[in-house]
Amino acid sequence: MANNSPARQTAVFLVRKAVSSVITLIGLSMFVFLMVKLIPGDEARVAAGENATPAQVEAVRKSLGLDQPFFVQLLQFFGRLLHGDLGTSITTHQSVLQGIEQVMPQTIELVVLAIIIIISVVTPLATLSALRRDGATDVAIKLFVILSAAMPTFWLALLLQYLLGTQIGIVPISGRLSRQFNIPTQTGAVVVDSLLAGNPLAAWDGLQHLIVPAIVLALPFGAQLYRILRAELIQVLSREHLTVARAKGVPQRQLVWRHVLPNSIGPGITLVGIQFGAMTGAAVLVEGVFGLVGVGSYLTNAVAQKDTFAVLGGVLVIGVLVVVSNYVVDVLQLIRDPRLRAGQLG
Amino acid sequence: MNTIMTALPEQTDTRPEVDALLSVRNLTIDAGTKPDPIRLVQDFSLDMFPGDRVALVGESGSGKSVTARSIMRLDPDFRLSGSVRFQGQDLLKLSDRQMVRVRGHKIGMVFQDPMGALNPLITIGEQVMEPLRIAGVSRSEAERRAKDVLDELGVVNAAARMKAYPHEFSGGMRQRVVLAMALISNPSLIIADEPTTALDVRVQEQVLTLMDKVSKERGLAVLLITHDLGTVAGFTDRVAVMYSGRKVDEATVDNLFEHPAHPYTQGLLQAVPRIDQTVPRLLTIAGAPPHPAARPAGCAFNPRCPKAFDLCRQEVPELRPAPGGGVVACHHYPEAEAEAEAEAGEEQGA
Amino acid sequence: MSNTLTKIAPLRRRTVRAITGVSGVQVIVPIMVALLVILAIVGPLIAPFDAVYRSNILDSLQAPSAAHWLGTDGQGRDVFWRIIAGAQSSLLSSVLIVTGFSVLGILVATIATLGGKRADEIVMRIVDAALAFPPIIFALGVAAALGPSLSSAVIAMILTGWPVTARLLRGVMKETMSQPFIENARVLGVSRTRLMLHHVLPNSLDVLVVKWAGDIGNTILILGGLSFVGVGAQPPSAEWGAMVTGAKNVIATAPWAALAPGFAIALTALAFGLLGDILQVRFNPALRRR
Amino acid sequence: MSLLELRDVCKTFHAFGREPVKALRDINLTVEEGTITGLVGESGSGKTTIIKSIMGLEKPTSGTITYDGINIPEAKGDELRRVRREVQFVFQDPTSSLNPRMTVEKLVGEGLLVHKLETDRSRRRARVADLLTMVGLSDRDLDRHPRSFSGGQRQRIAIARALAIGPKLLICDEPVSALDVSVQAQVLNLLQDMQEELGFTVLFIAHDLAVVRQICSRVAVIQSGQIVEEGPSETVLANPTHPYTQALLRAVPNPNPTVARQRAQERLAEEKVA
Repeated sequence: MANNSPARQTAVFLVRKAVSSVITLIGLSMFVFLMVKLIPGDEARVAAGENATPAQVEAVRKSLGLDQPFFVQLLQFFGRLLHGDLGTSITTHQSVLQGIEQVMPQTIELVVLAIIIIISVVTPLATLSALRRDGATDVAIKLFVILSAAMPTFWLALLLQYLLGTQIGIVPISGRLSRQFNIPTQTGAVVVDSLLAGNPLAAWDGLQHLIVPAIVLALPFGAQLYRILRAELIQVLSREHLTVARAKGVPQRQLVWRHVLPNSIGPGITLVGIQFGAMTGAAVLVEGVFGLVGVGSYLTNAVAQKDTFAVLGGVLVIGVLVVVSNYVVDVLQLIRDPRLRAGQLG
Repeated sequence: MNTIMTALPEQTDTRPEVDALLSVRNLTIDAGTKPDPIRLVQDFSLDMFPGDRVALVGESGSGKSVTARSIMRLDPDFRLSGSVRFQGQDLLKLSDRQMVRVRGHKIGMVFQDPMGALNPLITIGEQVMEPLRIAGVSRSEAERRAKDVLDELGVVNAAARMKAYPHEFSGGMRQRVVLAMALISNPSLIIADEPTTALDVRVQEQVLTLMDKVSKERGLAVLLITHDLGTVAGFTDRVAVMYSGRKVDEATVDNLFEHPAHPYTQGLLQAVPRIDQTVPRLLTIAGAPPHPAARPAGCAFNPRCPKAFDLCRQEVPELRPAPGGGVVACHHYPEAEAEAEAEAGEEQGA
Repeated sequence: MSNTLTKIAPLRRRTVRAITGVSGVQVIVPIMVALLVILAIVGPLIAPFDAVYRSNILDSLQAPSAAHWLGTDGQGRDVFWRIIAGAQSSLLSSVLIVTGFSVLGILVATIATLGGKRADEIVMRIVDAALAFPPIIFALGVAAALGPSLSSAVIAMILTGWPVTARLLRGVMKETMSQPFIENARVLGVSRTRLMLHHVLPNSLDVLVVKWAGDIGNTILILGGLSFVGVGAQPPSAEWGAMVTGAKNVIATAPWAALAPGFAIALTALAFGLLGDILQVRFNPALRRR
Repeated sequence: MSLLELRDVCKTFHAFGREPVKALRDINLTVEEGTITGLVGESGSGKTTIIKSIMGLEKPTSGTITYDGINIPEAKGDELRRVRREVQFVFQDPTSSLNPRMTVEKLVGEGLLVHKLETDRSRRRARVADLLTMVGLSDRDLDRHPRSFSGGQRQRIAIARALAIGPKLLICDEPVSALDVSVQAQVLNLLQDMQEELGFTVLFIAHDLAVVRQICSRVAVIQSGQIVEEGPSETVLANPTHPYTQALLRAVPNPNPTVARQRAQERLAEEKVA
C-alpha cells in the first residue's frame, strides 16, 4: 500500500510532467532549428548580415559548423543551446540571449499586471453570468465580452492612446516612467525596481504608465478566460454535489465560495498558464504603440532589421517561458485537487 | 388536456391532519418557459406523520424524484404550486433565506449517486460538519458530533477518516457519509432519493439496514424514493405509486403487494422477475411510459393498460378509496363500487 | 436521470431565446456575415483602382465628406474604397488560413486516434511543442525566415493554427472512440476505414463547425496584428491591418484614416464571433449527444 | 458440446507507479451450445474484463478463450472474421451503443453489408424490415434515428442489429439494467423467444440474480476475478454452497413484505451483535 501513498503519487506526477516538459522543450528547439534550415537562401549569409563580404560569410559558415552534415549540425545546435548560446545579433553584435534578458523583465511586468487585471475582473463577471444564466445580466456581460474580444489589439492601443493621452490626458501614454524619477535597475521591472529603491511615488508613476497597455493587452485574453470560466461554472453548478450541499442547508454565498468556485477554476488556471506565453507574444502589438521597451519591441525591431537569429532566439525564449509556465500550472492543479495528488486523474 | 381537476384525495389515515409532519397538497410542478411549459407533476398529495416510513415508487419520468426535490425546493427553475406543509409551515411560502434553514436542519436528504454527491476537493470531515458550522456550532463541538454520527453509521476509525477525501472512500462508505451529512443536525424527516440504486446488491443491503436502524432508533420519518419494489417491501409501511406525473395508487405495503389496486401496480408486480419464484414466462406491460411533454389524453396509463375502456381515454381518473384500503386513480374503481367492494372485503375479513 | 433530461430540454430553448430576444441577433448576424463574404468576393472588382492605389498628395488627409465618405489617408487615397478593396485580402486570407489549419488538424488528430498508443504519444508531444509558440511570435519567426509578405503571414498562421484544432479534435475523437457504439461496430467486424468514416468522424467533427466561425474572427484580428508589426501585408496593399499601420503616425491629425479600417476589422471579427456563439448554441455537441 | 470455453484465463493490469491489479485469476468457464448461461458478479468482479477479452479488445495475460476451436486472443484473418460474424454482443446501454448518426436501416444492416451477406441495397432493406418485425418494431421505423425511440425500443434495435448476421453466440452485457422496470420484462421475453426460435447460444452477464434465475439454465458466480460457484441455475440459486453466493442471495430484496420484514429484523439483530 505504501507504494500508492499520496507522496509517492505526487512525486510520480511531478516527474512525469517534468519529463514531458523536457521532451516538449527538445521538440521546441527542433522546430526552431528546422525553421533556420527552411530559410530560403544561404544561412551563413543571413547570419553574417546582408552587407558581409564573401570572406566574412565563409568565416561564419565555419564558425557555425554549417559545412558539417545535417545531424552534426543538429547536435552542435543543441550543444550551443545548452550553453545558452542563441547566436549573435547582426545589428547590435550583442549576444541574443543577453539582449532578450535585458528586455524580458519589463514585458513580464506588463503581462503580470494584465493577468492580475484579467483574474480580478473576469472571475466576478463569469460567476455573475453563470448564476444568472440567460438573464439580462448574463446577456449584457456576454455582449460586453464579445465586443471587447472583437477589437483588434493594436488598433485599440492606438485609439486609447489617442483618446486618453492626446484628447483627455488623464494618464501618461508613452514610456515607462516620468522623467523626474531616476530608479536604479535591479530586476529590470520598473515598478518592482521603484519599490526596491524605496520610492513608492515612482512605483505609482510606473504603474500609471503600464495600466492602459495592460488593459488593452488584457481584453481579448480576458474574453477567453470569461468563456471558459462561465462554461465550467455552469457545468459545476449542475453537479450533484451542489444539490447535496444545498440540501444540507448551505447558503448561496458559501455555496459559491466553497463549492462552486474552487471546483470551477481548474480549466481557467490551465488557460491562464497558456495565456502567459500568448500575452508575451501579443505584447508585440502593444509595446511599440505605447513606447515601452520589451520583448515585443525587441522582436519588432529585429524583424524590421531582418535580424533572423535575434527573432528566432526570441521565439525560443518565449517558448521556454510557456513550457515553464505550463509546468507551474500543473503544480498549481496538484495543490488544488486531492485526486491528482492520489494519482487518480490526469 | 387536464379538464378534470383532481379533488383532494380522501384521507386513508385516521390521524388528524394537524399532527402531520409533512403534508403535501396538490403539488404541481412545471418546468420550461411560459408558452410551452412541461408539467412534470400534477396535483400530488401525501401525508407523513412522525416516524412514518413511506415509499414513493415509480419509473423514470414518473415525477417521483422531482417531487422529492421540490419538497426541498432544490430546483429553482421549477415552478411549484399547491402547498407543502412541514410541521405546520408551508415551505412553498418561505423566503429563500428561510428555506435554507429548513434544508439539512429539519429535513435531511440522501441522494442516488454517492460518487457525485460529495465535493471532491473538500475532506469528508469538513463536509459532514458543514451543516453544524453554518448553524454556528463551534469547530470542536462540530468535530465531536461529526465523529459520533460517523461512528453511529459504522464508519470505522471515524476520527482519522474525517481527514480523508471522498475519492479515498468506496461507494458504500460514501453513501454513509452522505447519510451522516443528512443526520448530523437531527432532522425529523429524511428524504432518500434512490439511495441504493447505484450500489451493489450487498452494499445496498448494508445501507438499507443502516437507514432502517438509524431511523428506528431516532424515530425518524423516512420518505424513500425508488423504482425498486423489492427494497420497498421490507423497509416501509406505506407505498405511493406514481405514474407519469401523478400519484395513481397508495396503500399499506402489505395491501399493495397482496392486492394491488391499480392495473399499473398489478402489471409492475408481475413484470419484475422475483428471486423467490420463477414463472414460465414473465407477464409484461406493453409499450413504454410517455414523455412528460407528450402524455396521452385521459389516464396516462391507458395505452398500456389491458383493461382500458373508453372513459380511460377521455378522462383523467380521480383518486378514490380502493377496495383494500388506500386510494387508487382508476376508472375501474368508481366510488360506489369501490365502497361496496370495501364493505364486502370487510365482511369477508370478519 | 429522467428529470435531468426534462430539465435540459426547456433550458436549451431558453438559451436560444435569450440570445435572439436581445436584438434579433440570430437574424442579423448571418446577414452581416453573408454581406461580408459577398464584399470579399466582389470588393476589388467594384472599387475604382485609382481611388484605392493612386497617391494624390494634394488630396491627402481629407476629412470625411460627400466625395470621400471616410476621408482620405496620408497619400490622398480614398479610405472607404480602400476598405472595400481590402476586404478580400483580409477575409479570404482568414478563410484560407482556417480551412488550411482545420484540414491539417483533422489529419493529425486522425493519425493520433488511429495510430495506437505510441503514435498518439509522439503526435501529442509534437502538438505540445508547437502549442508552446504563441501564434504571433511563431508567425514573426516564420515571416522572418520567409520574408515579410501576406502569403508568409498566411503560411505562418496555418502553421500555428493546426495544433489547437488537432488537440481539440483528438480529445473529442478519443471520447467518441470510448463510446460503446464504437465497440459495437468493432465487434461487428467493421474495417478501420469504415469505422473512421462512418462512426468516429461524423460524431466528432461538429465540434469544428462550432469552432470555425470563431476562428475566422480571431484570425482576422491576428492577421491585422501581423500587418501592423510589419510581417504581413506590405504597402500599398489595402489589407485592413496594413491600412491602420499606414495611418498610425497621422492619428492625431487624421484619426479617420486609422479608425475606419480598424473598425472594419472589429465589425468583421464581431460578426464571425457572434456567428460562432449562435452555432455553439445550435450545435453544442455535448448537449446534443445525450 | 461447448461453444465458448475460457481456460485458466488471467489478466493483470499494470499502471505506472501503482500496484498491479489482478482483474482475472484462473477463470474457467464453459458455455454449452444452445443454452443461456448466466455470469453473475458485482461491479469490479471482473465481468467487464471477461467481456472485453471475448470481444478480442483486451488480451488476457495467460490462458485461452476458445470459440468453436478458435483461440480469440490470437485470431487473425479468416478466423477473426468468423468470430466477428458468429459472436455478437448486446450492450447495457442501448443509447450509447447505437451510433446516433445512423438510421435504423443502416444500423441493423451494417453487419449484412460488412460481412457481404447482402450487398444489394434494396434487398438489404427488405431483410432489415423483416428483422425489425421480428423484434417487435415495424418497417416504418427504417429511416428513423435511434434518439427518436424509447429505451426499450432501442434495445430491440440493438438485438436486431446483433441477430442480423445470424450469430451462433450472443453475449448480453446487462441488457436490461438500463431500462425502465416496466419495460425490462419485454426485452427479457424477446431474448428468450429469439433464443428458442433461432437456437443460438447466450452468455448473459448480469448483477440481478432474479433476472438470471428467470432466464438462465446455468449460472457462474464471479467474485474478485475468480469463479466461486458454477452449475445449473436452479441448484445454485436454490442451494448455494459458496458463502459469497449465499451472501449475494441473502442481499437480494424480497418483494414479499412478510418475508422482507423478517429479513430486516434478522439483519438489525446481526448488526447489533456485530
